[in-house]
Amino acid sequence: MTTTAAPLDVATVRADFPILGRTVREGKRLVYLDSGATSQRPRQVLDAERAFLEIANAAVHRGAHQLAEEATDAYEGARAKIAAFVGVDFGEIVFTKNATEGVNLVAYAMGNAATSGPEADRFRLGPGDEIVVTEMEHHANLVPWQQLAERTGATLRWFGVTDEGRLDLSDVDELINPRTKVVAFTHQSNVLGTVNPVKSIVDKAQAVGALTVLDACQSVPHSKVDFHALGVDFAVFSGHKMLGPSGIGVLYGKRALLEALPPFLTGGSMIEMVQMARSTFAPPPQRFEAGSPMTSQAVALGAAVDYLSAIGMDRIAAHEHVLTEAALKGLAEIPGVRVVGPLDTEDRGGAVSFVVEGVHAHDAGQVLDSLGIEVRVGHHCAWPLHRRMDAAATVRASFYLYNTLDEVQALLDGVRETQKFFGVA
Amino acid sequence: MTTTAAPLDVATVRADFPILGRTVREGKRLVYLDSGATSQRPRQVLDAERAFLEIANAAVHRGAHQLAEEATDAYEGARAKIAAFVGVDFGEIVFTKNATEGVNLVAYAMGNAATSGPEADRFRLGPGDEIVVTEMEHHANLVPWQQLAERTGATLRWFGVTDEGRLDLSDVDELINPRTKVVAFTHQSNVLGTVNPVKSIVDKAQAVGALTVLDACQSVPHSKVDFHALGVDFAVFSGHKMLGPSGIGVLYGKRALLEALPPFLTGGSMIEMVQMARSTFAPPPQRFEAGSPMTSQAVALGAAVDYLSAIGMDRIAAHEHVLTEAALKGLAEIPGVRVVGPLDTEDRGGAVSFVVEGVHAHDAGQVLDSLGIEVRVGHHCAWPLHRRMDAAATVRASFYLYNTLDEVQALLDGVRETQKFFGVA
Amino acid sequence: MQLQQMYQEIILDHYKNPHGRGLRDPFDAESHQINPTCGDEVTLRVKLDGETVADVSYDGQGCSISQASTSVLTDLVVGKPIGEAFKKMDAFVELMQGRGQVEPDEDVLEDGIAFAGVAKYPARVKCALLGWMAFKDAVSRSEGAKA
Amino acid sequence: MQLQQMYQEIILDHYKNPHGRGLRDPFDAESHQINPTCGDEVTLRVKLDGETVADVSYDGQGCSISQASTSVLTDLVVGKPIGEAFKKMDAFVELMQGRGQVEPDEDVLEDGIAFAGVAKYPARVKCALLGWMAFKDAVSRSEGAKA
Ligand SMILES: Cc1ncc(COP(=O)(O)O)c(C=O)c1O
Ligand SMILES: Cc1ncc(COP(=O)(O)O)c(C=O)c1O
Repeated sequence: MTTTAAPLDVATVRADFPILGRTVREGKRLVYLDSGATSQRPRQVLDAERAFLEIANAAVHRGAHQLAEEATDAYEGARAKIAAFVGVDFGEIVFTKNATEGVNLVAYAMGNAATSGPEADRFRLGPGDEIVVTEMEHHANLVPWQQLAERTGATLRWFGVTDEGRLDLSDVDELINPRTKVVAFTHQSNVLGTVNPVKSIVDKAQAVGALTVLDACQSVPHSKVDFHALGVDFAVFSGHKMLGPSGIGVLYGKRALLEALPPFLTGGSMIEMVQMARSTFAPPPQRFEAGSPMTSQAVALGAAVDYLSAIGMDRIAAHEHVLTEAALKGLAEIPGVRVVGPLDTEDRGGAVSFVVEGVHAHDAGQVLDSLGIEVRVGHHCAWPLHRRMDAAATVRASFYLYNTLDEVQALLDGVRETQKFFGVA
Repeated sequence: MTTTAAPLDVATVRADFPILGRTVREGKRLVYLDSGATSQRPRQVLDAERAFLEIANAAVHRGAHQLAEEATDAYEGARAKIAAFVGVDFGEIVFTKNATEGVNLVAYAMGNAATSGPEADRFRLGPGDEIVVTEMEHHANLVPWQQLAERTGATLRWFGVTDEGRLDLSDVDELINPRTKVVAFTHQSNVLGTVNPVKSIVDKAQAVGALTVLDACQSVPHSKVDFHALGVDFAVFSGHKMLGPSGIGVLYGKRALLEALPPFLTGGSMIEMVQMARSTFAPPPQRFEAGSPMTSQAVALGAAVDYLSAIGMDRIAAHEHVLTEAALKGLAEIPGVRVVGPLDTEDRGGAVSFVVEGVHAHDAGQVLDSLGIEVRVGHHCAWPLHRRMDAAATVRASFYLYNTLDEVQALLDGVRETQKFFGVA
Repeated sequence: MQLQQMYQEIILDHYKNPHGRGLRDPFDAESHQINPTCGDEVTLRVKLDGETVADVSYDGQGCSISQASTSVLTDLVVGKPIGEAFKKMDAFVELMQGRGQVEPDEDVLEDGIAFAGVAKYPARVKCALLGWMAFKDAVSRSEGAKA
Repeated sequence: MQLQQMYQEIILDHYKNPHGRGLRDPFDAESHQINPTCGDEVTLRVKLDGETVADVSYDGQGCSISQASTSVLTDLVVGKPIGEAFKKMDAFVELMQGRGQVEPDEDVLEDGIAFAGVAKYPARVKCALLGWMAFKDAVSRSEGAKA
């Protein structure tokens, strides 16, 4: 990938992130390589949230006073920004507490179609219907579908993964068939880094009338993503992985689908009319935002989107590309290290997972941590994928806009140090 | 109610809340009387959240590095504080995004008992079973039960409300009967202020083997509440109504019940073991916290609980008692004003809702807003209750520890001004 | 004072003495609209005569803004061709959603220009539009019934 | 360096040369335990002889800490009365959950005292306890089977 924009000025970026100045374990400089789990927050995002709370905090949508007006404007203004950031319309964005809730929302709402009117027919599932996922899904985009299958009697099926860590599409025409009701898959694997061919899967699904649900948790924070261009029906991502707060996620849904989708969580703010015995529901997005929302968190996520946009998603992607390439090259040069996932940077994001032969991931992570290098160890909520790749657990380094080539070098040195410590090299 | 502790020093308290220093509408001093909808946040809570984000932010429970350790300690430390605050054990506290999610969690998990093992038998519902609520519920504790009834075929029944705004318990022995599976009711009405006799309802429910779910949204922020002493099976409350952040709520469940309750949201962090075809689940509270949690929000809610505890819930309750008494007395002296709810302060909290005869609540709210007085107008997410009380909409003033008698006076003056403006007095 | 800007005399007059209020027969279609935040409701009937709005009758409960704007509505649309009525509706909606930045045209909106101040209060915009939503819905129903 | 404090020689020795490893017959009960965050697992069998732990055999995969602590476990409990074995377990659990504040008793825990440094790393405590949880579970199953 090439880009004509000037490269990212990492030093300037880093200065925006207070936490990157701290040390860990006996004064080691913090090398944070765990942004795939959660990212850090720049001052601009922290300041925006605090300013909102010190000036305009109030219950949104429910109040008629000035604070409530200002709070509602800030909240809905954030929705508009976030919608534009992923190329969709204002009313197609639903705020959830995290991406996991977003997937559950779609799965449960489909289950609720059983007791809804004819407008919800296309969401109805039962015995004989099929739900398709992949073997590289995060548990968040797997377990809710297992449960939906269990509740409705539908059958769960899945795409396999090749030895190289790519989706095995050889049986796509068998897997996506007229019985298929939903195809739920990840845009970018949080373990392998693999970027999946969204458009071609969506085309296959559309051809048989199946809905598509995209897990965009690892793509939206790291590159320019346009859900309208991708053509997916639903997509989810999380604020905390893109410089925003914890406690807020986003569900995108095509307008016509959201309009027909039955509610999931019910309560205040999502109703049209309530009587003791029954209720009717508001149009989307309100229908899917029951209770007091994540007000300041939405505002802060809006600020995160501003921050990312000001730098430019293309420059961020290009920067991560350089880091990923250096990490893959460096790890390839260390004997006894096996990278789990594509070895080149083609259609590949910046999650680099690996096994140090003879050293358990937990132990490797401990040595790295003692050097100040914060990576994630385990199955990264993708246990079936780890079984498939024949790794009980892996070490994962994941990069973001504030990481440097120096930090990649620190990781590589740390891996050698790990081998030395455990006497395997 | 009497208390021997020194009264609250409101001026000192107010200085902790930055937003209270602002003005609204052409320079009017802000009189914030909408804490029943959402409270404001003291500097101490804002600082605690920011410090966490600048020092120890990381994914909790999933990481082995130092940041992850510190973040996990902060998150679980907050759980311990909050558990102690409401008199329960550490493992009995589940974090949700708001109270609404908490009620939905219990309702959906009960629905999921249909496809769970025998340990979930006591949660199973079907035709012939009854769910009991009350006519004074917030939509959050009504609509989820309507929906559960619709999904399972169970019957929804409810307690009425007297003209005085008290729960009508005359038919309690008919309503709570051997067919009753759940009794869901509010501790303190967000409209009437009424405090319900929890213990006696719990006793009746226990006698027939029904579960109890308490909506403690309006009680926990304003008085000392001990769920173990009350004997309820489940209870919910929200962070944003008790000086904490939006985006975090709490579900309390008796340990043995949480252990038997099927999961609701599924995904990462709530599993024990995941295979492609099926999964098993972690013990509580993790089983009910799918996905990346509201980390900094939990930390901030812990700080809110510290702040409230340092002042003392008894002193806060006593302070609000004084304000409520003054408001009730003052409103009673204005001809053409009808208070909806108990007219005395016996078993009554600080939500004071009223109708100004001849002036719609929206219009009254607008006049008050023009004077800087921020109240809530509408049905306050309790539409059936408003129908019962023969009010299309009411004006609600709700008090908290930072409100003053001066502000109550401003409200009373504002109501007279409203009457003058619309020519009804 | 801001309050007077919002509650123009015209609005208070229409509120106290609403025009065309009460449900009347005959009618082609009826619409019932609710404002879910405050429970305000309006039931509105439309009688068309070819392409002309022959009568609009309504009943409901609500704040001064919603009641007055429905009263103004009847003045604006009764006796007008549907196309012209919808143009007035579009102009009124544009005014209300303009946050106080839209300059109303008195030739089109007549008494409706009094609502310019209301547009500065986003929480009240729904009130001002309640009757208009009912009108739009009722016309489309009566056209649907005829088609 | 902190790392050496955690990975005491004793731990690395047990990891490289585990004691009593492998699943053996006969046994009274078996327990399978998983660490859900990393997928580590242990299968552990217990053979009781009256009130005495006659044999413990196990297999599994995991990090040095989980493997070494299970190896130490067999040294500590095999041949001991159940009551004494459980006392050792309690002492080990207390040590591991003590955040580095608990002083271990070498008379009770023998090689187990090497895990004192691990207790400072909360994310690793589960690893150190994995085999012990399996032991506890297997004993209660075999007692249950006999009762
Ligand atoms: C009595 C009562 N129950 C439930 C709720 C819902 O709380 P939340 O919106 O935080 O979920 C509220 C507040 O809105 C309330 O006052
Ligand atoms: C690919 C992927 N999907 C889903 C999730 C779940 O996101 P969250 O935990 O924010 O709900 C994550 C991150 O944990 C992820 O990396």
